[in-house]
Amino acid sequence: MESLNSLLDGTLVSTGLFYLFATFTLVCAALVVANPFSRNPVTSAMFLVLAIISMAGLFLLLHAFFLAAVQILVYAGAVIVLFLFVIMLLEIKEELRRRINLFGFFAGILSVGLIVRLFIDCLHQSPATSAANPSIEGDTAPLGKLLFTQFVLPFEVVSVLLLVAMVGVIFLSSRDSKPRISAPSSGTEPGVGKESTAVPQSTAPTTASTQTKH
Amino acid sequence: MNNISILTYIAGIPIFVALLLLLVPSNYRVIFRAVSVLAAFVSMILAVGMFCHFNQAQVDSEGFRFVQDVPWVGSLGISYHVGVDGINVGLILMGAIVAFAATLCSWEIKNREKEFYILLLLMSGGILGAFASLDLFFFYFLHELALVPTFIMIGVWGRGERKNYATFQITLYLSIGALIALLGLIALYLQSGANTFDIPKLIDVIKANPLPVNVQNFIFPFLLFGFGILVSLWPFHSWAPLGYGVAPAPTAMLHSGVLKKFGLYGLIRLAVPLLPQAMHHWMMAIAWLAIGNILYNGWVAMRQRDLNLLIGNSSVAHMGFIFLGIASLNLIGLSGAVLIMVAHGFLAALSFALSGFIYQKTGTLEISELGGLCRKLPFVGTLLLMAAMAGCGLPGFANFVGEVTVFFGVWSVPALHFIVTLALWGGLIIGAVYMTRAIRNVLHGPLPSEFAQISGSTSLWRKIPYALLLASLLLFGCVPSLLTDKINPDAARLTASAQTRKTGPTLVAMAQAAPLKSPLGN
Amino acid sequence: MDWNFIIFTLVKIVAVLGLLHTIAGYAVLAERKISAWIQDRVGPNRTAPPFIKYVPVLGTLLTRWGIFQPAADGLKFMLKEDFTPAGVRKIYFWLAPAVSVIPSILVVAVLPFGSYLGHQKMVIADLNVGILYTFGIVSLGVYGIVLAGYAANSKYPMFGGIRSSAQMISYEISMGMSVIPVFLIAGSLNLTQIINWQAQHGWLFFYAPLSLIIFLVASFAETNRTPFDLPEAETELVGGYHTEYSSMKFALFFLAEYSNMTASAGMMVTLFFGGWSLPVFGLDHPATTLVAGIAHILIFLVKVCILMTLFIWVRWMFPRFRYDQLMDLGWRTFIPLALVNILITALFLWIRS
Amino acid sequence: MNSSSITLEICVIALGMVLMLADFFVAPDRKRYLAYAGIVALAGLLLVSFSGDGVCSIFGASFSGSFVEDPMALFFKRLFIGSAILVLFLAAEFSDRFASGLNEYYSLVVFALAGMLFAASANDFVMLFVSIELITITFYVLTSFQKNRLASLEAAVKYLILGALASAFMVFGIALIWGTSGELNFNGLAQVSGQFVNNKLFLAGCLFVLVGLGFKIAAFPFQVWAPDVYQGAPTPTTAFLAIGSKAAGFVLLLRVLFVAIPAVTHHWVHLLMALSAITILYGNLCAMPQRNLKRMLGYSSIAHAGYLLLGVAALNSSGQAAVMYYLAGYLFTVTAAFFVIALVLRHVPDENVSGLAGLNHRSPLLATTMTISMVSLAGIPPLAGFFGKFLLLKAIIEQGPAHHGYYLLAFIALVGVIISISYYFNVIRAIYWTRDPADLSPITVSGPARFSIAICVAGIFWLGLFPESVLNFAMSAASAIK
Amino acid sequence: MAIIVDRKSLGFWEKLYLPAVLGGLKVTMRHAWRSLFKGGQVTMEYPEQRWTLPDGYRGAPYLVRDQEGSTKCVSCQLCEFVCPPKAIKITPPGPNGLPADRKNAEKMPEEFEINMLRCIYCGLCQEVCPEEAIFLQKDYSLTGLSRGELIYNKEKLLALGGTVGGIQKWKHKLEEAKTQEQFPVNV
Amino acid sequence: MNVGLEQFLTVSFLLFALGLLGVIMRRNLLVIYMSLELMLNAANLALVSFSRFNNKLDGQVVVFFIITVAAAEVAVGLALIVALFRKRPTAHVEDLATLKL
Repeated sequence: MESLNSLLDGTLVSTGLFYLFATFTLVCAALVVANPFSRNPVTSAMFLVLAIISMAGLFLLLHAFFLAAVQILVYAGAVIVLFLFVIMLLEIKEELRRRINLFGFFAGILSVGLIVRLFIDCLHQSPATSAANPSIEGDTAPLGKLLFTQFVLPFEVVSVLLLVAMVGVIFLSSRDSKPRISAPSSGTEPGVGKESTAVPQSTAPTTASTQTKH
Repeated sequence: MNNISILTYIAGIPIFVALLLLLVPSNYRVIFRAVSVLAAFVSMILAVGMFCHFNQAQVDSEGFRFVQDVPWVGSLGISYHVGVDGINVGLILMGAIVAFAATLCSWEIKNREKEFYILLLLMSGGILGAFASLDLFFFYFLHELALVPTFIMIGVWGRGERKNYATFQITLYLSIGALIALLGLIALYLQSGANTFDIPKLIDVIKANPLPVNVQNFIFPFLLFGFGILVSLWPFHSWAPLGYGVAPAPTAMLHSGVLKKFGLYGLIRLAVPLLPQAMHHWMMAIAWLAIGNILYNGWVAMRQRDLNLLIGNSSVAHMGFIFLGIASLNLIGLSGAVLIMVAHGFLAALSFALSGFIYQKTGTLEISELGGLCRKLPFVGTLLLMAAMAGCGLPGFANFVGEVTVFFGVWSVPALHFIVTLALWGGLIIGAVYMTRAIRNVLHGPLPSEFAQISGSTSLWRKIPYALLLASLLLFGCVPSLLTDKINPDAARLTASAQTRKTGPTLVAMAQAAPLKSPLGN
Repeated sequence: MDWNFIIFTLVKIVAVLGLLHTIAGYAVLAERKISAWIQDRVGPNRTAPPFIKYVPVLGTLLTRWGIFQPAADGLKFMLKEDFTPAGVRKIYFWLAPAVSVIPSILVVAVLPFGSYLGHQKMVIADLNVGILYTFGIVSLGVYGIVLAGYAANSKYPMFGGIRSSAQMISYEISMGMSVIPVFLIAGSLNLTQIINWQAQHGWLFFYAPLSLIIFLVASFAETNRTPFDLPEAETELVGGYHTEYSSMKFALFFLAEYSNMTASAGMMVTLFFGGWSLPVFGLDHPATTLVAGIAHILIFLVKVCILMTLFIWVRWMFPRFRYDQLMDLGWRTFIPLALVNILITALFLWIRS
Repeated sequence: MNSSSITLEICVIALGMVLMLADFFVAPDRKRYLAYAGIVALAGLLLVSFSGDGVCSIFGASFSGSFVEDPMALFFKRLFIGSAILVLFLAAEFSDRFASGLNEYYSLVVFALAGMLFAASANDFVMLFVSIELITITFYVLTSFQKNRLASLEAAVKYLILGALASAFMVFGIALIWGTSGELNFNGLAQVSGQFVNNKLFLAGCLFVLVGLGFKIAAFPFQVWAPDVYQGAPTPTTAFLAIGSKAAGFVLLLRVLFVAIPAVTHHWVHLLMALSAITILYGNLCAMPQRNLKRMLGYSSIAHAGYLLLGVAALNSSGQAAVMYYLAGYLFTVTAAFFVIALVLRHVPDENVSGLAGLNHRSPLLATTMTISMVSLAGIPPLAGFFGKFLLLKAIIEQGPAHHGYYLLAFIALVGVIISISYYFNVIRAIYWTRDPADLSPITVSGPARFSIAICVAGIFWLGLFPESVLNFAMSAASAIK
Repeated sequence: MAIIVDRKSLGFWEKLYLPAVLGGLKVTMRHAWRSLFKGGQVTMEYPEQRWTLPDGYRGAPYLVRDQEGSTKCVSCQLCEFVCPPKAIKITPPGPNGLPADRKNAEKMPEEFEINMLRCIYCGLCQEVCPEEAIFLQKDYSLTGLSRGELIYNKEKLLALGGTVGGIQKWKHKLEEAKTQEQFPVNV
Repeated sequence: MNVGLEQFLTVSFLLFALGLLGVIMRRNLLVIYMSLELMLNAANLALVSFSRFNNKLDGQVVVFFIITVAAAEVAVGLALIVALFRKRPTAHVEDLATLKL
């Protein structure tokens, strides 16, 4: 462990690694967003994996070992696999080259340009807050201690959030075997009960049957 | 002074009864007719009683009688504060009488009567409360309470093809006006720094440390144009004839007779004492706008083919006189303005009631289609003639007194001489022209054949409102001192404070001496 | 620059890689042999280079054991025609086998396969978050299969890919949660320290048997082994994700599967069976001598082999799960079980402290 | 202190779980009664929160300062519980239009409520982020709950994309704020934020956090989701979105702007004013041509967000109190409107304004309710909407002498009100005087629906006529964050 | 009408699956143990050990000769016709072809090929052959290094087939006729 | 040549901008969603680097929360997209036009 750290802190190595990882991250991210060779969502997803992994490398350079692992574990291991799963499940084809929405295009370029501009300003002005000799280690134990003392309430809230997400996903992906309420015979009344706004026959039979299109 | 004031009853009974009527099933038409007439009647009787006992009533430190003051939202300084002085006593009396008359006239309404009566009572209660209120917030609040039913009544029970357009326009105009006024009122409240909505206290505070001139000049336009829109000040008047043209008679009576006076009352009650320098600053502008009212609307009235539109325009024209009176900013002018407000209330109500009656009988208000009604409807014909005379400003009617007083008042301001001349022309000549033309076309001449079957016989019951309104007109026309006695002291106080700060403290004594003179003194 | 460190690390990497591949190759042989025995057969017993029959007894014996079979297999894979079907997505088709092999090899980087040899720790990278690293890398393994399924432009591989992605994500959860009691008890995420703890206090298998069971089952699912070999279910999907592959690419999938098996067996040994330690002959202390060091490595390898035998054994015993049963088992049995396990362990530790 | 200070939240979460697990014990045709069970429980909690026996009345920070209980938190908590109760009533009425998952719906509503309660007390950026995400993610599901309806799903997806974008911005903002100041806690940040007013990195962070919160309240540049989602979502969700979600956005906005970064807020007053003005105008102008009632209310909710921003832009405690009061009034008003929409437009697929035609014949109660609620939304006395707008205007004009832009702002607000009157009265007109209403069959309104409509109407009148108590509460709440 | 049998609900241990799992492991382990140490293997080590083929085993079809060593086949092409996989290809002698090399036969095939890669060992050729000239014999291990090698020509077939009995067909026909006489045809 | 906060922040900013560009310009729902993940990751990177150079661990805890929440969000979001796809087989944002004026 110590030798690994010393390796990471070696100026030349860490600088080189930083530029390697940073370039790789950015290039992969750019290829996620706009790949000149393929508009295939799978390609985007794969480049996203690469970007995430090289970002984990950056995390390592910043001594955030736990987060580097979690980053790979959660993003690469679960999130993007889910993406791939959905892409394959839905057989999403390559994005067609449609007529470019010029307004959207320029608005996009403009807003991104503005934000980049903002960032450049910020960077020029940002004070050297960096500590002289950074010494923290993003290990599991201190992080865990912080998580369960100072941040215990958000932690609990997140657990509720995960529960909610789980319930939601299960609800959304469960197929209803049949609608609970059978729609009134729509053959005679074309306008009624087209969607699931079907009328419960038990509660409001009169209104359903008298409704006609004028 | 926390025993319940009679004013609370006057305004509260209609509102209370309106809420009670909500519980009555809508097919018991007799009950809610009777109950609402009764409520309006009680309210009127109380108002008459209040008027009669005005002189005997106890006066509080600020010069108000029948005062009740209940804190409502302490943190903002809002309280339920009612009371009368000379300025609003006549208005309340007039309002109550017109409300009663309007309720009686509502027999013409045939559908959804329950809702109509409820709205009518709400409206009457709201407007009576607004006049009685001595708290800025309630002043505005109750006015809006009265205003909203107006829109609904016009929208639901109005007549003619332009109903929707008219409803839309009146709603928009009056809401804009009310909101602009609200801005002004809030600004006033905040600028005073008194953290109170109580008008007398506000006046006291501002008297003690007057608002800077630039602040006054900033706030005043809000009040002027806000209230002005409500009063159909030229050029923001276009909603009025249109709205009255389509409105059912009771609504038109209440609105043009009573509710419309709210803006004027607000100017007198608030702008004159609180923003005197701004008043002076804007005096000429107001006067010119008033001339716009008188001349332009008089001219428009001449061109009207619809009786209701004619009456509506003439009512707008009359507002000009009141504005003139206010613009004069002296005792006589203000007294005259208040007098016209009362008088015009009766007159407008009477006119709209009559036109409603005619419409009910003939089914049309096109002047060209009417004619010779005097023979078929002698009672109504007579009354219409009287109303026209009052509208022209003939002596014997309360309008005459008011108009004359206003002219005197305005004449005493040299800068306005030219305007007075114009107004005289407009008011008297143009008014006479269109009134007589209308009378001739409606009442005389050949009777169109389709009206041959009209029966003029009406029960006594139905004649009551017209008679009542006409009687009031005549009463105050013949014995104006009934009102002027009450108005003068308070008007004097108002003008005094205004004059004080217009000219600076050195002239206080002189200004205070002035008010006791009255052109029509008793 | 710590050249010493770099050189030794490189040496270790090479050694471990060689070992891993050997084990993977012979695991195939073992699989065939054991399956043969279980099915009352003999298994591969002929393949041998021509000269071997001239070696007296040993030659026959080695031939009978099939020792040369993996070499022959490997040679066959290399020499076979590498056939690329029409209509595949070429890049992914080429990439997929590599992507599936790389994580399976990377996993072993944090496994302590011995205590000390000389002054060198017998682990390539002694990370404090070792187990997290492992899980992270393991979770990447799914990409190879998914991509293979996607690239082949054929319905059976597609099904295999989809199945595998969902399956592996699902079982990763219970796998991850199953080991939490281990860390609770041992108090570290560092694998070396976990082994040290076990050397002192006894194997964690006795402390957290439920964890072992869950971990074991989950690793069956993670390595796509029967009874969870849905992604390659021969009877339904022909060959699943690798249906369209041939030659060396196909071999790489095999290699990945057996490397994964080896790695997970190694992980289980490390977490539950004391790693290189053995509570006899004083072998439960980090080695100071060369002999002890080698003994530790051997102990580790033996344990791994035993566990791999278990893997193989299970394969030839169980029928394949149905897909809904698989998911049901993962989500509705093992995850709650793992949670209860954590809870009980935590409670127990809390009471004891 | 620590765990007892979140008793209310714990109870709400427990209730959510109970509602969810009740799936096993309740027959499918009786599941809608679960809503009433939830209502009873929430009403109990509301009463407890009023009883002042220490559940919510011990003020102070806990959980290392990340959770703060103060009058403002309490005010919003009551507001949230009240809105959840009304939404549950609405959901019970709406239940026949969900194909499945009734109890999930109820429990998700309750979980969203839990998120809002946490948001009301959030006092550091982590709590802010986490609670806002709890609300948002729950709303993704709630919006898509009619999953057989394309519109519902489409709305949810749009909400999802834009919501995720907003949270990305917010997270980045939090990163920048924390990075420059080193503080996550609002109180801690308050002490140092003054030093960073000229630090662009910090300002960018604040801006990004505002973007995230602006999305929640549907303020101008981040409002694009609102109309679509309001239109597509199931009506109870829309109601909850209009109240709960918006109020949660505002409570966090108030806390961030006035507790955490007051210096920056004062620095940015022009930005806030401009946002408010544009939001008001945009919402109102876009609402005018709408035919779909829910979409119209969506645009109008943008406009109302603009009005509420007036109170924020006023930068004084009366403005903050006005925001709270306005939200309370908005709660009853909007819920009443959505009740009517849910009950009347159940058979009409497009939910157009014209569907209300002849409502006064079909159900005078609903017609009256809709009228009252539209009138209140328009801000006409004596209803809640008026008093709220009154307070907001007052707060704005109060600042007028300091900055004349406020007068312009007030004027724009008035213009907005006037525009809004036109479309609100359009609805009333559709109810009362459409020539030939298509359908005159009477609408039966169930007992609970009557009850809740009565609550809404009573609330509208109560807040319009007797504002004292609520206003005092709001003012004390506002003074708490200073 | 299908009968629906309710599945028996599982007991506690059954639900736990563990006994079943262990039982399965035991069974497999027993087999492994037996085959390893007790010679319980059933595998035949093929080239060394051979299977005793049962009677009636259908191996590869070969042509046979009669006792005189002459070709039985008369090139009637019935087998070619009946062969399901079309593995048989017969070239008749034609007008100028070789005459039959035995009495009572008009011709014999010019060429007779069976593609052993195609043959499915169904035995139809044997059954249909009127001359009893083709037999499925007990030969199963046909190997070769090329496809062509596995197309057996007449010479090879005859060589492999050897001699099977004499000409038995008349005997068989006689038996057939007898059974038909005995068989009451009274339908 | 030493790598400091600025360099990491630059990477993070660029990543954020790239993600935003993707959200705005791409039309495929899933790719948009991936770009959103990029933006979140930019925030993560910023937080981790701040945490390193501020010598405080809080930032890393925040990253932990962000990752968790993002995972939940992705799960819900993908379920939604799948549900939508079942009703209307398209992943193209321009095809989502049921809700219009």
